[in-house]
Amino acid sequence: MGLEVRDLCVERGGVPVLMGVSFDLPPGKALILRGPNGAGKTTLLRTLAGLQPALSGAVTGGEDLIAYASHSDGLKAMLTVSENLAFWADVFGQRDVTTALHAFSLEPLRDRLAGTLSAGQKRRLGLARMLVTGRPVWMLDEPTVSLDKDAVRQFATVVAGHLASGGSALIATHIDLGLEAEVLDISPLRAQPDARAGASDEAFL
Amino acid sequence: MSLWEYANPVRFLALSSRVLPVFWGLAALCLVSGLIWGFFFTPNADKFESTVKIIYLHVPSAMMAINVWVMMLVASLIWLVRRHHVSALAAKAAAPVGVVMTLIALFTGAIWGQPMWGTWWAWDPRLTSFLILFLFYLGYIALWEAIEDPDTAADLTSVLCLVGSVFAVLSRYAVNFWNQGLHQGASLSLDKEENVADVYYFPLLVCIAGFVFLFLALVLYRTGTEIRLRRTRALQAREVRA
Amino acid sequence: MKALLIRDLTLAFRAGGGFGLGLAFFLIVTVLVPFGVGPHSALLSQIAPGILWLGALLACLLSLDRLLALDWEDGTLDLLATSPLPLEAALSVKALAHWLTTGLPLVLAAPVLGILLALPAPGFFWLVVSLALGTPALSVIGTFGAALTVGVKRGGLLMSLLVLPLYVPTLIFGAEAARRGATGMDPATPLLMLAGITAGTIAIMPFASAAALRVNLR
Amino acid sequence: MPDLGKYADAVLSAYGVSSLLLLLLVVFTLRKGRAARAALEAVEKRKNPSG
Repeated sequence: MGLEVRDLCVERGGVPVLMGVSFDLPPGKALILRGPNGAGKTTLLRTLAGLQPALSGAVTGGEDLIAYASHSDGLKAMLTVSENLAFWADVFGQRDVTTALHAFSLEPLRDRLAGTLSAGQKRRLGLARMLVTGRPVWMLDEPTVSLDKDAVRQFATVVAGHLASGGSALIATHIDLGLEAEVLDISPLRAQPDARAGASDEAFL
Repeated sequence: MSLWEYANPVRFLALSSRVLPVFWGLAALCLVSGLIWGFFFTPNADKFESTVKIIYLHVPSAMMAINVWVMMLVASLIWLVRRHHVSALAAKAAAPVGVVMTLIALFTGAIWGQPMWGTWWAWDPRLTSFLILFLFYLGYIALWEAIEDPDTAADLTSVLCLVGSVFAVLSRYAVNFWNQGLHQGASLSLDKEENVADVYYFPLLVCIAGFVFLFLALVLYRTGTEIRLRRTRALQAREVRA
Repeated sequence: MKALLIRDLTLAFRAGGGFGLGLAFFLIVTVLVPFGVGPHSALLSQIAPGILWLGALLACLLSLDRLLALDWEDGTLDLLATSPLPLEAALSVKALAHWLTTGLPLVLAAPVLGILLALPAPGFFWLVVSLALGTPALSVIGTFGAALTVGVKRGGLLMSLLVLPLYVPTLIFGAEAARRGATGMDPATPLLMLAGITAGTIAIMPFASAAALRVNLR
Repeated sequence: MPDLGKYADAVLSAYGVSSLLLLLLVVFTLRKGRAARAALEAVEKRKNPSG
């Protein structure tokens, strides 16, 4: 079981970006994606989350199990913190939001409108959303942006708890979360400019 | 060697550079001879007097206005199903030709309507349908222009073309229901009785052939242009990554 | 699905949600018409059904650019697309929310504005019926336009250009039904056509909208 | 020149407007085509300086 990625090739704007991406993400494990800006971390995560098709390769064990968190949190400024969470909980067929509120110490803010939160608080709320999805495979794109030290530690604790309960996480980040996790550096997987991988633009080369 | 081989952009360019001169030549030949024949050597009609000569522009352009859209619909479907770039780019290349054909049909219709019906414009079902078709063309072109990523643009415009076709047909029926018009019946039909007299019929056929060849030449050439622009873009994208 | 509907309705009613803007626009357009064409009730009562239909259509159009653009900007659409909710269902629900916050108030306000335009007495009933039957189609078609242009910056004008031609059949049958009702003719045929268009668009357009949105999310 | 009678204006303007529109279409098509060719050649030259 777990997520298996074999020889995946992803494209962006008709050009292959990464080739030959292979890794396993068994339950209880975390994998950290590293690579310079523009290397294709976001593209890889979006492909794995099913937002865009891969050029080739296979992803197994991820169907309806992936919860994805992009750069933006999908929060509505005119809904309160608990309303925002309750909405996403309901969409994913869950009920309980108190655990998620507690995990990111959002209880004192629960009745504040999300629009009045600071950037860090918003981010915490966005990450708390992962807890109400009830899905085992987390995919997080730069989750620690605008978090302070305490919040980063809090986040690491939440991820550790998620792993301990049999979940897994794929995290694109530059900072050290203090998690026991394998690291996948994607910079060597970067597609060559003249690579032929079936990307849309190649018909014109 | 199947027809789909020409869906490869490079092969398409090679083929089109060979047949383009032929199409340009046929277009010029048919248009010039048909229009001269029609303009100088056909008699005035009883009811229409000399305005009957407008038929050589009005009927072919009106036919093309619709046929170009149908061609775009087919090309869009091919792109959505088989994802051949040439198909999507051909649809993009055809749209402005369709706009000009629709404009000519509308203009010549208005100029013809003035002496015949005593008005430049009437909300006759056919005129109205063409006006709506014109709006569909404009929307389609505007969507192509607005979206940067070419594949996204191709997908979205194809979906728009499909949906637009359904609504264009619906509009046609709606407009018919809304106002029964002044327009005479079809000028060309398989039913001989309804047809225009032979003396107008043959030059008209030549003019229609001319419009068809002109359309083919324009679309082939414009598709080639789109392919070159796409290739330039693709090469530049690789340059940036190199 | 219920959660999405409730959320969209809540957002519409909260500050900045834009509820009532469409209604106000409808009111203003109707009030401006007599200034444009003159105050003679004979003329006004003749054009009232058409003006009211056109005003309702424009008011619907006006509120469409908020339908998906806000959810696009804050990333909600990305997250919704990866949720268990099918995109087709999500877009149908959003179209329903749009109708409830824009179309339905227009239907209810139309008779009041009918008085301003000297709508003949038998016309009120048919105006409301035709608007009630037709405005859902406006919302569903509009959702398609919004899905097509969601990735375009300042796509509001482009969306109008795309959506307005698609509104033609609905407008023709809707206004025709209202006009026939107002002049004492039998409005059954256009009403049936209108109902057919609405049913057809509700059944089919969500798939086209979802296809367009998926392309934009790539 | 054929006798166009009282509708000469209508017929001539129909022909005039139509030819003008077609001519403009062809001219713009050719101009855009030339520009695209030139742009592509520039990029290809950069890619393979030898030819």
